[in-house]
Amino acid sequence: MLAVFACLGSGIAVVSFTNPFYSALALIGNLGALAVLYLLLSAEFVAAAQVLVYAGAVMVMFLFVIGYLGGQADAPWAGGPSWHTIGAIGAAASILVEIIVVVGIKAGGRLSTSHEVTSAFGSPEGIGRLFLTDHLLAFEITSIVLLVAAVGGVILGSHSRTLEPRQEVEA
Amino acid sequence: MKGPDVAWYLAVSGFLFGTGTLGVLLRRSPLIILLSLEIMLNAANLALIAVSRHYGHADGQIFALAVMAVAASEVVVGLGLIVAMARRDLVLDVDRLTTLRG
Amino acid sequence: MNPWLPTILTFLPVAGAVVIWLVPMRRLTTGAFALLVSLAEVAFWIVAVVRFDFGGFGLGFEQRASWFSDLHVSYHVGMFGYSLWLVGLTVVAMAAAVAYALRSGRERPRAYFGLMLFLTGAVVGAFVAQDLLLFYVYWEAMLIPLYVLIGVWGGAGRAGATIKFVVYTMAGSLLMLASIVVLGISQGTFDLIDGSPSSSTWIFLGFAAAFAVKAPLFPLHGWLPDAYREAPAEVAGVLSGVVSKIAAYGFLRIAISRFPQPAHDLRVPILVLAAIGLVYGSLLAFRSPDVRGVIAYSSLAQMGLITFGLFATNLAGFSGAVLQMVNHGLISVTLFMLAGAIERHTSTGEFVRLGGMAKGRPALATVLMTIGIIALAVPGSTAFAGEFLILSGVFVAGWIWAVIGAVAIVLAAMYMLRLISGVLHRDRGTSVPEEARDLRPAELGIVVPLVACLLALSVWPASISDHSFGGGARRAPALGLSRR
Amino acid sequence: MVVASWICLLAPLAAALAITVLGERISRRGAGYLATASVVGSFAASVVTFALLTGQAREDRVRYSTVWDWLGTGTLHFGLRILVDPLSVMMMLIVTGVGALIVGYSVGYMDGDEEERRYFAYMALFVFSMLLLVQGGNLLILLAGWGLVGLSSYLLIGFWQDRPSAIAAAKKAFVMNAFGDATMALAFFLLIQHTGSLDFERVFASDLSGNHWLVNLVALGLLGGAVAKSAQLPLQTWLPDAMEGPTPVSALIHAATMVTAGVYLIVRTHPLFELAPKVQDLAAGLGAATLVMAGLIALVQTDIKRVIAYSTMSQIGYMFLAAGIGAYGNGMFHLMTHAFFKALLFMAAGIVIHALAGEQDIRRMGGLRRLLPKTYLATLVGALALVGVPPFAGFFSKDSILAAALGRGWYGDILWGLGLLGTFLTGLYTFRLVFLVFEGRPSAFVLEHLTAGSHAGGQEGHRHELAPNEPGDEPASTHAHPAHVHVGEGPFSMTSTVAVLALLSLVGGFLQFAGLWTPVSDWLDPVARPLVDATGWQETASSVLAVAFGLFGVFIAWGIYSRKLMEAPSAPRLRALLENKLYFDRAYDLAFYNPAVALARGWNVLIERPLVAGSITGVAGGSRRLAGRVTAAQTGLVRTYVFALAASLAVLIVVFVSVR
Amino acid sequence: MIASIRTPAVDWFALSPVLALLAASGIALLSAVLVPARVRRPFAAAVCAAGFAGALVAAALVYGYTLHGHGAIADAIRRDRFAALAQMILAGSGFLAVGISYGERGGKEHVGEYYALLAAAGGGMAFLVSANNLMTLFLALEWFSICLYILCAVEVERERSLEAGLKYLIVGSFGSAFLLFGSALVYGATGQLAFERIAGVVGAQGLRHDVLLLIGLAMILAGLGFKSSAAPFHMWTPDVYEGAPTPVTAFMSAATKVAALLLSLRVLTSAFPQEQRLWTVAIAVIACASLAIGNLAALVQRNVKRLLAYSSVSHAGFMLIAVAANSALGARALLYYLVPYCAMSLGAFAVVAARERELGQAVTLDNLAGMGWERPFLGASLAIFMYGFIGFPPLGLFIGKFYVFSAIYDHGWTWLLIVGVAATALSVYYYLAVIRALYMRSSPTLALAPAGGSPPREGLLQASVAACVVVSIGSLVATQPLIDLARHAARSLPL
Repeated sequence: MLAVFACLGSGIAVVSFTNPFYSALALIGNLGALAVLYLLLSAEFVAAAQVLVYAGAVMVMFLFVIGYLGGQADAPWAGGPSWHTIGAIGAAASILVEIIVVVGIKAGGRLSTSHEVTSAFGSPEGIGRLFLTDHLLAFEITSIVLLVAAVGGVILGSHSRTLEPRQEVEA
Repeated sequence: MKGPDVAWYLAVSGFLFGTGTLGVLLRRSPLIILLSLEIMLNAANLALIAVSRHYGHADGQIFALAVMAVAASEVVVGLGLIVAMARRDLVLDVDRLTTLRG
Repeated sequence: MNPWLPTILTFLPVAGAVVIWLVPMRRLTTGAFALLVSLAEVAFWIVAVVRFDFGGFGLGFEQRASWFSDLHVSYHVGMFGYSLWLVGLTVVAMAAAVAYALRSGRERPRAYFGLMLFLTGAVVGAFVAQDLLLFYVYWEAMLIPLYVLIGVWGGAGRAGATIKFVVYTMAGSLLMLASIVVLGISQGTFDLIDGSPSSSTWIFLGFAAAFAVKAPLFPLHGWLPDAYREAPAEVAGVLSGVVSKIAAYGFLRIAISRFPQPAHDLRVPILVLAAIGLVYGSLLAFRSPDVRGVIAYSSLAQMGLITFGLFATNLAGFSGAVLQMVNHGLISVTLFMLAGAIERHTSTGEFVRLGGMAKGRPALATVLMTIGIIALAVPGSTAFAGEFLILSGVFVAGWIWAVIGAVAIVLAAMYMLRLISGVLHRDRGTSVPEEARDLRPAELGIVVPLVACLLALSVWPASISDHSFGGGARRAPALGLSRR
Repeated sequence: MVVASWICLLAPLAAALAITVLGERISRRGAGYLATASVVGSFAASVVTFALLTGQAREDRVRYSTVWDWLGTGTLHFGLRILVDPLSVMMMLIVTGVGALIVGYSVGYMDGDEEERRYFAYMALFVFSMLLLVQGGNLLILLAGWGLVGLSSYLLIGFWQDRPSAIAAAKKAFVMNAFGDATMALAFFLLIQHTGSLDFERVFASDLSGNHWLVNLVALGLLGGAVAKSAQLPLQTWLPDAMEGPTPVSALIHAATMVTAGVYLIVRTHPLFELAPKVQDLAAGLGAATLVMAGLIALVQTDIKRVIAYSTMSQIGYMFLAAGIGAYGNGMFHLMTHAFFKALLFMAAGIVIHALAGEQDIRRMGGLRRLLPKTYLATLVGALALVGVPPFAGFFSKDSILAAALGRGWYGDILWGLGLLGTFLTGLYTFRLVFLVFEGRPSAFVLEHLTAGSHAGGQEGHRHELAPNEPGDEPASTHAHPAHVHVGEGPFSMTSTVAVLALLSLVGGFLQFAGLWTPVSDWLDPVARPLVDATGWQETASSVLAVAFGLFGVFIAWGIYSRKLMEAPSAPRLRALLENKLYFDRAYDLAFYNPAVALARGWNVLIERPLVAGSITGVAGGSRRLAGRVTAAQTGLVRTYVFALAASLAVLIVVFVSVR
Repeated sequence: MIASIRTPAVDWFALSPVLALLAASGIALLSAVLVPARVRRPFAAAVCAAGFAGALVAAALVYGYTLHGHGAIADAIRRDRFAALAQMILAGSGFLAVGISYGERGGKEHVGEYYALLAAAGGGMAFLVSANNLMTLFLALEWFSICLYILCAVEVERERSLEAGLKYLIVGSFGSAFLLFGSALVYGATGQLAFERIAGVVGAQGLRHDVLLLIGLAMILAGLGFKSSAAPFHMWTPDVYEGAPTPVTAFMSAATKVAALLLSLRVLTSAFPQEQRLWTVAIAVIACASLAIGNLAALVQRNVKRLLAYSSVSHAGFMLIAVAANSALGARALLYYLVPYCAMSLGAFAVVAARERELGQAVTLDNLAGMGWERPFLGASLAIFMYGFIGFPPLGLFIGKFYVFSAIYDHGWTWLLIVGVAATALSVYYYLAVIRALYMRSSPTLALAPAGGSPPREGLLQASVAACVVVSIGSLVATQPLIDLARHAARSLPL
């Protein structure tokens, strides 16, 4: 229960902080809370990955970029056109309500009784086995996606050598 | 197993997803928007894992792991873009990104 | 060779166009080549006339090949008697138009002549197509060259005129496309010969709308004045003389023959529109301030008349309509070319600045006068013959239509005489140069054959009226819409 | 025989085409000769035809000749065919005979005009058209000829193209005739619908008598055409204006031949008219009314040609009367004699006009008797024939018509009375003209032209500067004639043809003397058997009274215009009424032309521009405005895009869940 | 333990198109490091082109040797003719895109990476069309999306490129997140990820009205609609198309549509056949919206790329009509439609790219003036493409539209047919405006100095354009063979 509230609270915090640094920290909290939930759902391996990969590596990168950008990164709250905001909130709220209500309705029904699971469920071996059998391809694709993203990071983040000459032209 | 029903996890996940949505909708800093997107993906992950637990097969967990990787990739690209923009001395405010419009 | 004739007639000019576009040629060579191709078209058409069996009821020169089988669409071509005449009108008029363009030295000749030839092929194709989709292909393909021809080589207001023309026509055509789809899918074939008559009013209306816009019928002629005014003279001639006939042909070939019941049910409204168009066009022609305006609105009136003939839905009406299509085609082309010549000599087409051109220009005067009096359907002329048949046909449908037609004949006399007098008679207009320059031999060489065609038809209009729907000389012919 | 009549038909056409095609390669004079030769040739061919036809038995005198189907489809066929029968041969003779004379006259009259070739081409075309009309072997070919004479008439009236009045007159003539063509065409449609043919023999043989509506309408339609062509009430207004054409044209077309085509039509289609007696009566009544009205208007006209034109109208009224009461032979006979004397009058008038440099106003003339003696004589002969003074031609033909009218009951009696009134008016206006022009002292104007030096007279004859702004000044000649000097009464070609016509007017009437010998009626009997036959006393009474009335008119004219014994009554209202031709022109303008123009303008302003053209721009503008709205939503803000996505998804979910 | 793991039989043949592209991508990536800068561009481009060509050949072979579709590699993908044909179209588009890209001057720094990403994106799409469960679907989608995000922003020195990239990234990830959440809900409702099994469970357990499933379906629809740039999920399209480097736009406009639309068809028909009463209507409405909004917005555009972007929205509408028909005929229509559409879209953007390089600035209707006469071939090609987009014969899209209309009429929705027809009529105006700009305006003075001197003749680009012209006209002539291909492909779907 606590984890749930931590999760929700930190989620809201992420969205509402003006300083992205705090937001990022809140997200780490959120991820941690989620990891707890995953554990509760017998997904040990995922929980571990969540903490290590996500909360660790990815968020570090985030923090690093935020630090790199410094003051530029500040994000004051002042909204755009007001009707947009209201409309947006309305729409999002309606989706939310929809989903929550629906899920609530369902709660007493089909999803109430879960299957029993073996100890292998959610364990590293189990996951590993699946990754090499049923979801071999997913595994491979994931790696491709990561690779592509890395390339993108290189392209976008690298110092552009054409930048200077072009500025001269413009000047 | 003990603990709350899977349905409750789905509700939490829905709420979290909505929070992320609101973040994307309302915030102007691309960084925060990226963070909100992460929340949305994580909400989906939570749902996947909860369902996976419910049905007792680990497909959902695998899916969640893959999503994690994808999310990381998106973050990389997004951050790369943000850095590139920052280097071009562009204001980091999506509301100012309106040269393309109409 | 016989079954290949429609295909040759369709694709010879297209091939010519491709050659012109791809092979670099000099200005004169280009034009000469285009003219050669058009004349070859005429020659092939003559061959077709010689070989055509006018006594038969069915489709001549039939050729068929599957195009895509799952929807039963095929490349199916052939000609009926009336298609043959309309193809003849097309090739003759296009040859004249090409010659005229050559004479007036259009800019960017390769583009121009290529498009003209392409247009020829498309129009001929529409007349010989015996498959709904194929017909639509040609029907639409026509618009491509027309848009550019008017838009590039037209007058000052061409931009608006072309957009209006194409958008308007397209709106109609697309309704036809919808109708084609509906008809073809529901019948299981798109073939014009295989398909059976349909009684759906809505599909009929889709077709009718397309044809009514293109013809045009009142009140769908919004594109007409501008397009006819702004287009280059010969293109305007082709537009009103030839292209509009495809619409009339469509009424006959598709709207009436495939939808006998709706055509009959909706006859009165359509005749009313045609009647309004007839009187309306005549009156507006009568008050039009410039030469092209008169010709343009008179085309509206003439198309109303032709529609009369078609929706008389009897043989006299059909035959008269076919005859009148050819007549009006030739007349229109000639008139527009003469209007172009006048505009070139005087740089205006407005009556207030024209006049007195008969003096010292006997050739112009004679030709304009001849064509004018044929146009106003003086009894004895082929136009009279056509109108007579049309009205005698529509008379059976209701005397009132014939009366309106008769009134319109009087109005036609009024506006054509106004045109003739406005250009030729009275004192010399302010824009008419003092030095009288008559039509040059080259110009005469273009116009005189057209006039000669009309005169020849005046001597023997039955050559068309009695050879359009098969059945030989004295037998009662059917509409000739079925397979041989 | 058939061949001869084809030659007769085609010779003028060939001449017309040759002159057109040759253009400047033929000399002007050559064109004139060619045209004349062709018409003379036609005349010869007609004579041959006539001779051959007389050789046939009476019943065998109808021959058709078809070359090919001119127009046809299905079971409907209209051959390009000609008909040779007594009626058509008679008309051929008149047309080609008088035509030859007039075309020959034109050679002198038009000499020196710049556009002589065109003139002769038109003239030849006219003769062809007229022959096509009278020879046409079915109603459609007849209509073709009918239209073509209208066309030639249009061309010739508007021959002087730079004169707006001429052009206007030409257009008016054409349009009114087109109206007639239209009514005829409608009648033909009825016939086609009910008989399936337009061939004379099949139409006449069909039994239409049961259908009164049908026959009445058909006859009315035909009558409409006839009335328009022959300038009878109510379509008479174009004829006076048609005098804008050269005088020989007026003589040939608007006096001798074309305008009488209406009579020919009625006679030709009399079987149809006989089925519709009411329409026949109407025709006769219209004729009678026209003859009186035209006579009245002629009294106040001051233009020499217009006076004769109204007289023509009036005389055709007699012919209509005859045709309407069924006295076909008498009508045709009058048609023939009228062709002689009216052509004569016009051509004599032409000489006068020619001599006076194009002056046509009779008030400026006078005393020409001594200056143009031969012309005076010719005019006198024509005038006497016109009035119907024995033994001149008009006497024989006109009086028999009046006599025949008496055979038609009370209606005929009224017509008879009107006809008599007409003879009085004829005498009056004819001799008003004669006296004003020829008697009295030569006016200064005349003297200037004819006596100041006859050496210069002819030459001046075509100079324009003397009366530059006269509206009606004739041979238009802005162009001075270089070589040919017409002294006084003109060249041989003119005087000789006038002489021939004068002779014909003098003796032509003896061809038939009602009651004594009737070769014309007999000749026509196989094709047009008269419905009435005047008795002897009717003939006598009519003749005596008609001559008396006519002479009374002459006497009055003599009193007023020659001896000035009395004043012309000055009834200004009546005068204005007559001078304005009973306001027909204005009424037609008000009733047809102005509404048409107003309608056209109104439609242009109210429908064409706002609705038909405006609808396109309206739709275009509307689309663009809508497009503006759509693109306004494309703000460039990521927020908007995301919002749109989320919102539409919300809608989708709501719909899915609620519909399920 | 390890020994007991039986890796599934990998059907390398089925994967061969993807593998060809991945290999090309890898080699191109390596070239960025290993190949000297001078020849890097030709080398990378050649490798990339070879990859696409190889993929084309491989896909054709797969098509030829696969008579009956079946799952492969633990049912993660499906090996069938549908996928193979889609891969052929994709590979062809990619091949032409390489030709268009070759002369691009921006992003010189990263030619190797550029072509690597291009090939990778192509691979992702090729993979996507064969996806057989929600996970592979999502992953493949992200795979090529991420490639495209980067490609859009590849001209890092150009602000608009970055803006486009970021917008695409944000909106795209947002859309993906919905897709993902939708997938999770569907998974939640059925416990299955594979398409047929989802259908099977829904059928077996009577879940037709299950709320969770429906919400999931709606979210998946939105995600797919987003990728196909169908209104109202299209709003990123004009901005991204305008901002991205033109060759990338060309590739995106063609290939993304192929992948997204064909995948939509596959998912909807094989995973949600029971819900067709809902999704056909939804797709129809989305199609209408796309037609209306795309065409209307295009009316007032001056920037040609933007105009073409809206045009692509409207064409997405047309193709969605075919999807909405939910029939074999509709599938055929869609497959056929894509061929000329891709050719024309690529060709049109190629001409725009050429003009852009010539002028050194964005192409608008105004500075297109006179191009038809100055550059006869390119001008005429662009004119042909514009006519083709309207649906004029003799261009293949005419038959495409005809098929689409036939399909929807056959389905019984005449109203949608009317909408399509009306939309076409509306579109005439702006397509013709392009032609008008090309030919009917005198280029006032081409005062716009060609950037960096007169541009070199671009043989490759011209060849690509020529190929596009040939395909777009040839597809009309070769209707029967193409339709045959499409028919066999469509048989792989449960229609």
